[in-house]
Amino acid sequence: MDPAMFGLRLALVFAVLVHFSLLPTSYSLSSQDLQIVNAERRIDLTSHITRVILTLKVENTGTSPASEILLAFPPSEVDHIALLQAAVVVGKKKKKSYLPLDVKPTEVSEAPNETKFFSVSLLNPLSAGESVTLEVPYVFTHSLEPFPLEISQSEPQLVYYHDSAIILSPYHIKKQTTVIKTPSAKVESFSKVEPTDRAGTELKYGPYEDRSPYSFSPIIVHFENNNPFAVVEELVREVEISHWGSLQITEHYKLVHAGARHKGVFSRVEYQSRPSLSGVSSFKHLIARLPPRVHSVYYRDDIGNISSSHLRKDSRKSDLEIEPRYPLFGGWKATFVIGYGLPLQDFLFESSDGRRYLNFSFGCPLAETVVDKLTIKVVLPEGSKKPFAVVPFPVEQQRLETSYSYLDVVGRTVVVLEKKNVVPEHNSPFQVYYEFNPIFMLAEPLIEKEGIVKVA
Amino acid sequence: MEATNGTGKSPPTPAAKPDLLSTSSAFFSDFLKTLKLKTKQQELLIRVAILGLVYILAFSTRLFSVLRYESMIHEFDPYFNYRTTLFLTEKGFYEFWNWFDYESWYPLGRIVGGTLYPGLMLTAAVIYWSLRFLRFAVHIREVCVLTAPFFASNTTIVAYFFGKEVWDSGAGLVAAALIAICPGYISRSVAGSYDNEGVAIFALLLTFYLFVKAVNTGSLAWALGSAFGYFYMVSAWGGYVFIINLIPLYVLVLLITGRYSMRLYVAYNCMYVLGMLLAMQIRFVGFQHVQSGEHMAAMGVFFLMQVFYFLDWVKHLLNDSKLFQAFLRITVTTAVGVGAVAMGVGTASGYISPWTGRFYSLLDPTYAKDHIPIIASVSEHQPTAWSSFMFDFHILLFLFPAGLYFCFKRLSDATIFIVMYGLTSMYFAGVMVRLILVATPAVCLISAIAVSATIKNLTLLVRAKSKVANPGAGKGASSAKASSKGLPDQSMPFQRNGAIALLVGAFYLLSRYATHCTWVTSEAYSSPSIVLAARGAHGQRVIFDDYREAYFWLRQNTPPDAKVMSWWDYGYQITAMGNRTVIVDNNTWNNTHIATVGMAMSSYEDEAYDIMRSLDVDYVLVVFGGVTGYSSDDINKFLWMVRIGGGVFPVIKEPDYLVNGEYRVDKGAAPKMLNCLMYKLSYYRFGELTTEYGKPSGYDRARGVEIGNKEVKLEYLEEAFTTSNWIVRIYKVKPPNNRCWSQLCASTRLDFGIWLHVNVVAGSMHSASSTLNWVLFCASFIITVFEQAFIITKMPLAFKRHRSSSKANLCPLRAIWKRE
Amino acid sequence: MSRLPLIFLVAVIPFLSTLCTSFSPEKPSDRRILVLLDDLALQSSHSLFFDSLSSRGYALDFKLADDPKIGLKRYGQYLYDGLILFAPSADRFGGNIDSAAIVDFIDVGHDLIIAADNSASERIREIATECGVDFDDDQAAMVVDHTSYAVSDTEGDHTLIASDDFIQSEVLLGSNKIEAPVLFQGIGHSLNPANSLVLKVLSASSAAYSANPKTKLSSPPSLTGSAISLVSVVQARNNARVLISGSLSMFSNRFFRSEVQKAGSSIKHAKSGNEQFLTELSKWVFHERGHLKAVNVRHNKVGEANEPSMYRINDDLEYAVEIYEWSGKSWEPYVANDVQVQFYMMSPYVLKTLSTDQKGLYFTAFKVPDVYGVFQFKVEYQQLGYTSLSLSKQIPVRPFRHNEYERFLTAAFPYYGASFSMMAGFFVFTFAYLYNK
Amino acid sequence: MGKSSTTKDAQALFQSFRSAYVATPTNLKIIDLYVMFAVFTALIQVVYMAMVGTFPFNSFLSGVLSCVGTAVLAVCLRIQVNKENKEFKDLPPERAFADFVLCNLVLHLVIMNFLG
Repeated sequence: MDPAMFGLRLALVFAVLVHFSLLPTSYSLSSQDLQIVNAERRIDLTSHITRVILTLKVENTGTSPASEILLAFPPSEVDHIALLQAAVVVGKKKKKSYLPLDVKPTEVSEAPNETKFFSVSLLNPLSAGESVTLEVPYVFTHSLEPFPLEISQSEPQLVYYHDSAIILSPYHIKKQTTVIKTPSAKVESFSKVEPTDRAGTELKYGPYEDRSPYSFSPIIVHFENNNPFAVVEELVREVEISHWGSLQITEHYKLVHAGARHKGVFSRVEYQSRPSLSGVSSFKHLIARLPPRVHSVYYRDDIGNISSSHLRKDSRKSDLEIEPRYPLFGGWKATFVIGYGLPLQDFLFESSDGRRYLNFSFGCPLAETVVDKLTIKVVLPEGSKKPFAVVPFPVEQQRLETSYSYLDVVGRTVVVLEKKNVVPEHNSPFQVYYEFNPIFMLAEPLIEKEGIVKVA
Repeated sequence: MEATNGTGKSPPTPAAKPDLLSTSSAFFSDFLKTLKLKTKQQELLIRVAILGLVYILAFSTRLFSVLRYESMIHEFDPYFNYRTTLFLTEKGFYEFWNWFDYESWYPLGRIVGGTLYPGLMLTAAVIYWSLRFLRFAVHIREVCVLTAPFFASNTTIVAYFFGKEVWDSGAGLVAAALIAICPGYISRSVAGSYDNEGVAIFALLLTFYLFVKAVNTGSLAWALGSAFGYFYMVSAWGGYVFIINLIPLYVLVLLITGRYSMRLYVAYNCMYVLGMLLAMQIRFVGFQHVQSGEHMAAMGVFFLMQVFYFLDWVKHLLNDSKLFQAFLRITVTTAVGVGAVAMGVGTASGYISPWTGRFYSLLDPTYAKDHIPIIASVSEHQPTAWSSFMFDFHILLFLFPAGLYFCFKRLSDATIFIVMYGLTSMYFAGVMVRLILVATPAVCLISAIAVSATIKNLTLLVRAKSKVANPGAGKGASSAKASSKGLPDQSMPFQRNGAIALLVGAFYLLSRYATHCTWVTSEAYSSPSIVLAARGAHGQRVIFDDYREAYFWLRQNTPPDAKVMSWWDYGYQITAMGNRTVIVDNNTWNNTHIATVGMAMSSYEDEAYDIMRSLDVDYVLVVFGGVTGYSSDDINKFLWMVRIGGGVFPVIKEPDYLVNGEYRVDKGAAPKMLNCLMYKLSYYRFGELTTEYGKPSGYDRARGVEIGNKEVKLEYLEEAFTTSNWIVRIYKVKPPNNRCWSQLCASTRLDFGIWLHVNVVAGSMHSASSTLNWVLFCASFIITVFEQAFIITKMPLAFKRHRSSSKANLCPLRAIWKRE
Repeated sequence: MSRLPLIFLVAVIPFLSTLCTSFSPEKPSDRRILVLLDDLALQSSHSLFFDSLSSRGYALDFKLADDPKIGLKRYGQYLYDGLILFAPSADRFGGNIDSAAIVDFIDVGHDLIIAADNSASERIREIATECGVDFDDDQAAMVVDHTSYAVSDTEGDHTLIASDDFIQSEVLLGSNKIEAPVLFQGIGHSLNPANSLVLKVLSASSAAYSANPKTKLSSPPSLTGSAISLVSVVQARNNARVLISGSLSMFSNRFFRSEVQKAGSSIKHAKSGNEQFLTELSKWVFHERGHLKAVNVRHNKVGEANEPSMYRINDDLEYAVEIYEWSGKSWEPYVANDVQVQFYMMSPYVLKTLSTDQKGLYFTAFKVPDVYGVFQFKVEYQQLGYTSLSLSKQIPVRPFRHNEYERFLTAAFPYYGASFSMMAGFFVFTFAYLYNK
Repeated sequence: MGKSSTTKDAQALFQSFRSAYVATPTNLKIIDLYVMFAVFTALIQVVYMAMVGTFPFNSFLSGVLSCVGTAVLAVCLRIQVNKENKEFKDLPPERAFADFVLCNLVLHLVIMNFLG
């Protein structure tokens, strides 16, 4: 078994998935004569993850058919984009359906102020005069900036949201509106770009008519957001496959409250006596959504078991409610480990070509958390060959390692996947294929015996 | 006869545990029926089987704490041991050997490598590495947790051989069974109490066994073995001093009683010389074998032996008494003269440091009280209460004298040794509670002798067919009589029934013992004082995990170089779990430093502030039980801070904190008490809290009073964190006032500089080699030997509280129980 | 591309955060200053002083003291770097400003100029007290001086004082000497003796006293002689600077312009010293002068480049630090010969004066003492008028390792010999014993 | 008088010693020689220490202890192989010697470690 060979394979496989993220195609805009008839943007600021749904009605005013549509983002936003999808809407009101489209970052020559672009390639080119409706959902992380930066225990948490009232686009936009939804009606201030109006928890910018390409008018919304800003700075998930019927998962968390930093004293009296007023932006427990039929769950950290956690199981999912040792205020950290076992047959399958493959969800089980750096290590049973992973979206890095566990001789192959900036939307299944010879299953007991002999 | 032995032996084990009875008897019948073995082999098989069972039992009975709580390290000192072990396994031996730990005793630091007994850590590390080599992916913590039980099991094996050596294999088996579950031993060897004693007792017994073996056989090999045993003991525990004094004493006694023999000469000299040499390889012990007074006895006896042998030889050479007399006259006079001179010079020039405080405090319990404050607080609990003897030994306490009687009846070098071991260790156990541990093996062995002898005789009686007294019978009868009063002798039928009755009685007693042990183990000795368990209002089990909550908060949310000031009990835990620098910890080598902290805690806030500034303290941690009724908190320990502080800084006077001799925190408390730092930190904003229904706000459940000062204002500190049950409270030391530099502060800081400078010098003496250095070493050594920190602080109040808090229905106090 | 009209705005930084950039370690001198006045007339009557400030590039923001909309900070960010309090009589401020807010303003490192006069309100006195100076409690009292008053035809009660008793410090008052005496009319204050951070810049003559000039002097005045300070400055630990003057009018154009003749002296100066005095002082207060910074502190073993995590006793080490002074525009090397470093563990074990290369670099080398423990490199540099530098860097010092003690001492050779001979003897003996049969 | 008597005794003693000692078997004599050598070396070192002081204390200790240890072990051997000692009849001299060698090895290894 030659790791280099694995490496090659992996590279090949991932090339398929990742190539676009690696080699962006570059071309000029001038050939395009598209315009956006109607654009509607709904920005949801209720949690600390910003979710945007952009609906575009694009019309080809030019002569040549267009097969790609460009989406533009200011450079400051681009690095915060965790996920960007696109779908074309077919059918009318009643039987509306979405066909997913392929999105990839592109370079555009003479783009002003180094605007970043993504190009959506349509299923079938948009011929002259036709129009199509796109729906582009995307997710920002770390786009809410706490202000003031430091708050005391009794203060609520205020945050800024920066954006442009006018959708940044390389095309002429005839009509557009932007709706911003805040968690509560408590909005300190928001910049006005007439027409602007505010109703309850909704801010409406627009409609604006006939804005030329690259129009941009910055806005700031300053509002109260006390939702837990739970950010996992680093998450390492170890999935260990044992063909003796169980899947052992170990997750190492580095959790931090990424909201406004806690300032001054922490008073337990206040915190206990008036929970509604003090420490509103702090959080003391999180929910981890674990697969059903989970067993032998544990929750501990470097100094031992953490006794405060509850597991609720039903047929579809099991909710693990974990409480860090102390409530997390702005800037406070907590590291811990969650481990659990799962029945193997739910996740390990045999593909048509006789290969085994693991089918497991990618993202972080904690609800509404951002993971800055996610590392998944799939520890394959000893003696498994030719592993490769299939992930539905680009991942930064993938490599192979070897780890030793109970009674190993040659060690186990580990498929390592790394991804930055992961949001709950990434909780979709990924697969790891490998070849395995059942004879190896006997290895361990043999060694076991041998080991006993050695010990005795 | 052997077979009867077998039968004789198997019963006592039920003492160990009911299930053991059934299994062992099952074994027995099996072997009798199925495989046709010669009685000897049967007997051997049974013995091995029983031993195996005892081995397992000894291990499993110590796992209560793991089942009740989790596999975690207990108490205070074990955390230091755990931390060092971790360091050892990560950084390797040499790093460990030279480890200079600057996270404790800020700013003095501590040469860990040179101030600990590495035996325990090395043992654990070796186990760990070997498991790793076999690809068992265990965590070092598990190894540490299970080290003590593992060695307890080994101890039982040693006990068996020892008993066999001293008396017979039967006694050995009983001894093994007894020691496997004896509370006195379990108290220090439950899973998780990862402390030196865990392995030390094993080493102690091993050394003794090998020495006795050497004396009996007179072979160098066994003596060498015991030397190694001694080496291991020295590397593991300060209690080795007991060995190095007991063995010479034993030799001396033999000499006096005219039982001197060549075997003894060989055994002792070889053991002493090699043992001493090996022991000197332990940095912490170093040259003490030739310098500290505690080891002089051994050396003296060594020379005495030489003289004795020489005389003997000469006598043997010239078998003319007159000449020999003359020779004697000359040699003795010269020898005495030389010896005296040597001694004088030695002490004068300070090579032989005078006997150190703890040693006195052993001989004369009141010594420490008057002399060394820190020991004073340690040995505050001088004579052991009978209750705790009863608690730890149960029936062994009554079997012990009987055993002695048997020993005296059959005197031999071995029995003499065990007798002396028993008596001396009992005496020490009486002086210091913790030494019950040392006494336990002896007590078990001697009681085992009693048990096996009695039962043997009784069984003999029972099996005696006719009046024809077989050789054993006479002895049996008499001993039976001896062991069991009111047995109508000679009249056969009565005797027989009586014997049966007595047998039953004996088994009953032993089973009582077994149940008692199990109860004690599960109830008293299996709670890690880190996690506290209490009975909630509806009787359900409530867990207070506040310690770890606080330590983990420190670890995560304070700057890595933050210095934490707390009373020294928590030093080891803060460094191990909180991973932060502490001012003082449970290794109490520097009294001045501790006194400084004690002073800070017991002075007014502004004075305390200056001290804290001079020590660069960033956080102050106090333990407070007022909300939960957890009684061993800092307020209850506070008087000790005052005393120890006052011991060095006369500014602090105990009477200022008492109201006509009474210690109280309510309205009637002394004004200084109500405004000292400790009080303020413990009760800050506690006045606003209602702890019990029907009680006024600010009602302290640990002391059962309403606190005296509810408007606590803090000027120089601010609350940084308080755990969910308020057990641990952490305060941040504020930076000095921005717009005012008070001259006052400056000046006081200055003279604190001086105060502390003194003790820096003291500390630095550690490194410089000088006589003071040795005295210091001894001091630190003394303390670390029998100290085990918290005893100091918990004693009297904790005891009082124990009752009061049972009202507050909390069982964590068992943890304190254990210490008493 | 160029043909299509390009209305592209860069994503602007929010307006608030522009306001929030308080004084940066890079450019210590303040930029935005809030001026609180009793009435806006002062703006013109004291225009000379204000103009000198704005000409030096300060953005002055004039507000009435009781303007309800004023505020020092918003959302925890300070809107101003400096505050000039020319509102002696204001007994309450508008907006969220109160004395506590102003004290906090100082405590986060911002600067303050307070001018009081005989109508000084409680607030003003309170703030002054917080800064360690106490104005005369007697509301009506003024500083009266019958010897060194300013000769004038209008006023006869000798409350207009011409003082030239300056503090001797170029850092505070600039290099060129102030010739003309400074005119002062207002209340005096005394310094809190416990506070060593406050300095008397302009003090009254020994004949001065503080009392109500209108009434007859009944009881001996509480403040007399040179104990009276007319103008004082405070430099807080965090180097926030405060100027406290008992007279608002000394900032006024009238005093700036007026000619002055000190009683008893024949010289008649065409122009009072006020302008120079106050301008220079304001330069100091707003960190145009005397602001030091210490950068890249480093230490290492002699002969090694990088900084060790721990030293061993008796190591030789080098310590270096760079110190620069802010000239108002740029950082200039600071040159002095009295910068000292301590190697400190509860008391200094080593105390050395750093030698400098005149280019801002200060360095020295010394031997670690024969004591292990956690030491600190401490530089505590306090110079009159300069910002105080206090750097401390923690470094543990360990004892020898087991293999660092010297081996094979000649003194011990006999012992070696003995033990080796023993081993030799052992072998010899073995042979002899086995083969003698 | 007393003095003279003591000297006389001493001489007498010495004589009888000589006479008695001749009888001892050679292997014991070898051992005695060995012991003498060890003790003598030890004494020299003590004297030296008295002169130059105890500075390398560990070296001094190891030096002296190696001698003492050797001597003691030799004496032990002597006891064990001595035919006249009834206690050790059941202990074969080969075994005794093996033990002796073992102990010496340990001794010298430790000394080696302790010397530096």
